[in-house]
Amino acid sequence: MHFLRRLLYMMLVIVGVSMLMFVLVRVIPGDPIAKALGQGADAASIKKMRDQMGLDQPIYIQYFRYIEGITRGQLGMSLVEYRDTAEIIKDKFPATLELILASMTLAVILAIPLGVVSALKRNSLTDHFNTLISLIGVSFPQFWSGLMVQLFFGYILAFLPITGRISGPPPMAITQFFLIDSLLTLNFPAFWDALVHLAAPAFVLSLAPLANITRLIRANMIDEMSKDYINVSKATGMPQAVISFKYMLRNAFSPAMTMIGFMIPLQMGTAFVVEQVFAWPGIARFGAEAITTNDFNGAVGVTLVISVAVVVTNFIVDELYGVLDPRIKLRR
Amino acid sequence: MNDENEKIQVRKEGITRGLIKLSRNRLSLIGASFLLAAILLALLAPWIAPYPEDAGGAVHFERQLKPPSFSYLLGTDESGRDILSRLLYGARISLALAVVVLTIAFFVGVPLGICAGYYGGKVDQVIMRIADVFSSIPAIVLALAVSVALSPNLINSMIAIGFVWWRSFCRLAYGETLSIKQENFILSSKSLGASDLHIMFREILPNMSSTLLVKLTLDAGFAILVGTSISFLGAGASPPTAEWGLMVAYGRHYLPYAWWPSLFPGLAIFATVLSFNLLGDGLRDFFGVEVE
Amino acid sequence: MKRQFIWMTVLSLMIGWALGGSLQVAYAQQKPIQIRLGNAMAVPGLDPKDQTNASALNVANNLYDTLIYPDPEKKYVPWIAESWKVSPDGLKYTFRLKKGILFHDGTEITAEDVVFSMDRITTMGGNIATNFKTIKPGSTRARDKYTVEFNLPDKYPAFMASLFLFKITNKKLVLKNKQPGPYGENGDYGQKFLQTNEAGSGPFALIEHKHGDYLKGKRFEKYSLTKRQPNSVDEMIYYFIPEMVTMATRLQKGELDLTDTTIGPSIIREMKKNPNLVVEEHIWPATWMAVINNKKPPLDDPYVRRAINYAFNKEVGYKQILAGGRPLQGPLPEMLRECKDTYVYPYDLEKAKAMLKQSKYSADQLKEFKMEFAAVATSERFKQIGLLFCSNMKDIGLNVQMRAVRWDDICQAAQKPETAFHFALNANTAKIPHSVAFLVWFTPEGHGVGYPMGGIYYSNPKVNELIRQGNEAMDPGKQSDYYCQAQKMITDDAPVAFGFENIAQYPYWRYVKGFKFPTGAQYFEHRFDRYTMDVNDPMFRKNQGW
Amino acid sequence: MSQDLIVEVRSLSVDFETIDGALKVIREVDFRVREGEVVGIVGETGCGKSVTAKVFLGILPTPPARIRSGEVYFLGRNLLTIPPPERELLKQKIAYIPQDPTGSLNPVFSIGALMIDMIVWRMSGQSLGVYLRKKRSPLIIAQAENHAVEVLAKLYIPDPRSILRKYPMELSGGMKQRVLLAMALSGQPKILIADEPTTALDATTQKRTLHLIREKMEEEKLAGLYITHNLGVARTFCHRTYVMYGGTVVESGKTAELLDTPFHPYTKGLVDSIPRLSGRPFSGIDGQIPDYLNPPPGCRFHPRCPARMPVCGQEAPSMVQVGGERRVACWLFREQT
Repeated sequence: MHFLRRLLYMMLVIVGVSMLMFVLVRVIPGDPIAKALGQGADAASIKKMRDQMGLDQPIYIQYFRYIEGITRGQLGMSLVEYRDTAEIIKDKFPATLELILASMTLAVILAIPLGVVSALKRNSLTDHFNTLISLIGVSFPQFWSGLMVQLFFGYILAFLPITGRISGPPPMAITQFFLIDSLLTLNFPAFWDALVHLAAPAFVLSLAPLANITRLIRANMIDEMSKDYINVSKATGMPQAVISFKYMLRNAFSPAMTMIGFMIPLQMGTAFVVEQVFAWPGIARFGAEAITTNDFNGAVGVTLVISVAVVVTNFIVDELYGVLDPRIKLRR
Repeated sequence: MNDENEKIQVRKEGITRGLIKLSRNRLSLIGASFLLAAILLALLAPWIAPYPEDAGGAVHFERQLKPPSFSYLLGTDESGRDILSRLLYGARISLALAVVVLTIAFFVGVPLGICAGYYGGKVDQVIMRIADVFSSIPAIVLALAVSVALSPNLINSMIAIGFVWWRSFCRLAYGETLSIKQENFILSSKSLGASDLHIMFREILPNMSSTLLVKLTLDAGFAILVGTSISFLGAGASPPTAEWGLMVAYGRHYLPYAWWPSLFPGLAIFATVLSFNLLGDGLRDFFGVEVE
Repeated sequence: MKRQFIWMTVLSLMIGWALGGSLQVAYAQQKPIQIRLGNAMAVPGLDPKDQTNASALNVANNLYDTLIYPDPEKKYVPWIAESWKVSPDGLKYTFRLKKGILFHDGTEITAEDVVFSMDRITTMGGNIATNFKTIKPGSTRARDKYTVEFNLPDKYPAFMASLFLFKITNKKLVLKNKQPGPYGENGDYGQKFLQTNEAGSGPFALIEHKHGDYLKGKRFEKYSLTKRQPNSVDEMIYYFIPEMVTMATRLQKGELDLTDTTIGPSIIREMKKNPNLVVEEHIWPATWMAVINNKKPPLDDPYVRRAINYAFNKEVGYKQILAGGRPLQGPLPEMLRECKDTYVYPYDLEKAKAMLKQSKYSADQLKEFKMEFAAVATSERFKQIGLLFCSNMKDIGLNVQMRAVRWDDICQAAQKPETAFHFALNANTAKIPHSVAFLVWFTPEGHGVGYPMGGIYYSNPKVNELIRQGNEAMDPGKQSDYYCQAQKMITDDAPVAFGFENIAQYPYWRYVKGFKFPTGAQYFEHRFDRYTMDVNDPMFRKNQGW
Repeated sequence: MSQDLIVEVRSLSVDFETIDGALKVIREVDFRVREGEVVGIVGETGCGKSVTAKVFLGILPTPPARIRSGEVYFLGRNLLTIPPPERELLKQKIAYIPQDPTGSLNPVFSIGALMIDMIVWRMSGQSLGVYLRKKRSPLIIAQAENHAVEVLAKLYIPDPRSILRKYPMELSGGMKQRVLLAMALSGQPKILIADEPTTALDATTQKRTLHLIREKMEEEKLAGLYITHNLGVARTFCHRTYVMYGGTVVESGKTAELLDTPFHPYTKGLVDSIPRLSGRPFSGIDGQIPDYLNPPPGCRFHPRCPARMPVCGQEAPSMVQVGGERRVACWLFREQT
């Protein structure tokens, strides 16, 4: 029941998004069709094309046609790449997903020890240091930190590639995740290749979530410390390691789960800049181009996909939260 | 027992207590002072900038990409303009952006949030669902789309970001209202027949002021981040405006041979955002409020 | 039961891995000779009817082929066409095609295809069409399987030269893939198909195109127009790299073999130090000019326009922003210019102010005008020249604001005098080696074409007449005479702010052989069927992993 | 010190560091617990009972707390000075029942998980490595689970196996308290420290739980340290009792005597207020517990003391023996020595 309600509500939001974006891009000035037909296209053929794409009908008709198109798995022709936006997204989404997942994993892995340690060493120098770090982490303009990473690791130390996802031939496509595919096909050169390409953008992208998660975990850990159950487990002689990294962390981490959910939209947004800087062939880069070049189908398509991703992740995260923290399950 | 005749300690009260807390938090003091400095520099830019004309249309290709030196403390950019001067003028833009964005966001978001929280039911549903729609699109993406729709320029990008930002204030105000609504003094003044408007804006609003203040401080930084990002992507300020994001966008083309045109503007953004965060963090502890 | 499952999975996994491994090995064994070219601009679409930017032209030249081929001495030589003749009145061009020239799908090129290609261009429009404006759809005929005849309504001396842009397209293939569209039984004329596919007969066949990322083509084995030399290129890869620096770094790292001309002088200077890199420098036959919308006040006043020409500091432009070059003498690049003594506006603020005094607008009035200078947002050099121009204008009290605009928007705006920008920077490259290609923009014929130059809207009856006479004149000497006078007149009216020609710098690795700088028909320098690689050069082995 | 002593605390002083300065919470507290003896600590809430216990258990968060002076001996070893591993080992001989059972069980783990962790840890002799290895072996886990079941069964918990699968918030308060007791007793403790174990429970459960605790302590021959503000409970439960006020021990002695003939004015006050205990305790004495930031000079009770004397405000009285077990810190009883 609860599940169904959530699902319904998800649909609602997504429809809302599609409407919002649809209206937004359709009011963009300038005639995209003239561009699509190429310069010097005569008025007649432009008119024809407009009719063909139904741009002269009232906006709500256009909207319904668009939705109907979606049901057929079409998102309309992109004026940037001259093919159906759905195809483009199919091609480019894995790249973005790989990037974001990598960054989030990196963030979580680093955040847990940082958070726990700075909570245990509360008000110590380490702690202040960590707080500062976490504040710094969220203060970087990622397009700039991206450039600086390129400058330092790409040019000065010259051991990371500057841009792109891979320089050699890509591995045989199975999951579309280069790291995984290359491993499955024992294609280790490609794996290394993909890895070094992934490293810099993933790192840049992970800074903000790393900071936020560390911060949250620290705060929660400190709350947990004052809980009676800590006293009891201490009194029963349980070792500090188990207490802080198992008992407290489990309590402290489940709220962080939701935080991670909230981070996803931010990450998707940040990817727009990061993929630009690192010429990462993902949907974010395409989306940025589509939006800034009046490619209305591309723009709506990408935004739609992204917001679906966002909503779904939040949904999953909530469910997971329930698993990690029985209190939630019981409350339902 | 010696400690009984130690010197009498006085219990600190209210503000003094807070101030001590705040002063203990050196970081936020640093942040605050940097911001103050930034604002001053921004205001005084025309008088203190070594080459004020460089912030405008002036170009001096004969001295393009000169590394930092005594005459050009932070070097010159691809058109031979003094980077320091442009940074100073850029500060005006970034701060203005923060102000504009937050004003829009505040005056749209907070009232909506309070209404939703106060009336509940249908109003709540409608407003908050809309807020959900907005918050399921990443801020940068939506802002980008809006500012392109309004035809890209500095002002439009500010408006666009504001248009995107209201949602988070709405959420915050909504949550706060829900909790404050339950307080006795609200119920009592309701029973005394105070008008809804009075309750919402004379009684509920003041009670979330500290939270909002913290939120404003923290978001100022992020607003600047989004703003510069949008300019970087080419949907914001257009040349020759001395906008920090734009400066980085142009400077990047001369890496690694000339690092200064992209390094310093980025540092400026970073420092500003950081100090907003430091200050906001301090205020958060000061008021003991939680703002996600 | 459970066990079986485990075994199954283990087994299948192993097979999968083995397969993958073997594939890897297979890949490692065959090593084609690649040429990897760095391009700044992405190719929007592959349709030969609108090769909208340098990259597109470049790619089209390798995927498609033309009736004739540019040649330094004879101007052009037979190619798909083996011979041709022009009717005495100069209105009918008849081409005889070679037999047995194949499209990539193996079908033979016939007159039908040529007719189809021309009709397609003239019907659909698109920026290539501007070179064949006068030809009516349907006026082109196939006399027999191998004979085509083009019928021009009036004389067009640049016709032959224009054919360099006329890419022969595979009729059957296109029509097989047509979609419903506005062109009657031709549907969409295969527009959708040709955006992402290729229907050509060029030396290279398309393998794949990842938009904004790379375009891969492999040598067309049955290509018969150039014979294949040892160590010639098997695979061409265009990488699209908008960031100049990234391009430079990838070249230096050996991830590219050569690049286009976008790398800035500052970086080229570094490259010249590297003995393994060659940097070719040529005066690029292009006219850098600030297009002026002659319809918008105060720019409708020749005195104002002259003033602008005097105030525009060209030297800074080509010396400090570009890699070098020379000021433009009139509307044509040196390479194609008939007369050598056209006037060059020197940088002279006094003269400029004097001119403004004579204009019909008072100084105060002039201050009032808020004018816009459109520079292509994606080009650093354009934006810098824009800034230079604006500050130059400030010096004589003209208020010009630079706007970084997308190329398409400039072209679109140019289509109407009201929308066309006051100024738009343009570097008009000689795609076809003929004056008319440049002069046409200064006649009503060029007005409102979706190209920056289309936004000039300058018209001077005398000029029109002279050009017409030039076109009519059959005798080359006479022709250039007329053109020359026209150029002088245009220069005097200053319908644009004349800029400069620049030095183009082509960096490439020492082992790349066969670069030939074309004369006027640009973008043929990267016809990769003429390129060979010095496979014994250690750098080659290193860069291509041999 | 004599052998039968299990616990001896000597002149313990604890401060709490706050931004206002040091709160002088515990001052010069002494007490001792003999084998098999149950000792009570009574006093108003906030008079430092729990803090004392926490110091003993070594679970007082430091900072903010700071131990200024004193020794805490358990089985003859000073817990404040011995190396941590040894302390941990000793701790296993201490059983602890907290005040609030609800907060004292980790909400996100099942009872089973918690108990098994604890049991396995006890098996693995202070070594994390051993612990983790053991945790991985299903055999050990099964053993531990069985042990857990026995322990629970000992406390008459119905269907222990199902309890192991339950999460804390699925259990009643009394049941939680029993589980905690079970966990506390699952080692071989020498002493049980109960910090107002029943205050959070309703009256009937209180009785049953108390009974249970009593029974178990006798079974296992445990010494006990029972902290409460409820004199009634203290009377029925403790052989000896310490009365604390404002972080200092003001009087001690055999519970019965002490309650029948209280010497210290404060104790008197407490005893007087027993009838009116229900609801708001200690309404017998007006005024409230001292501000630890600037505690009253001299005797900390003197501001509220009916029998106040000038000297009380100047110097703090020291503990004096008044016959047998009785000791009291008050100027009224100076001459009796």
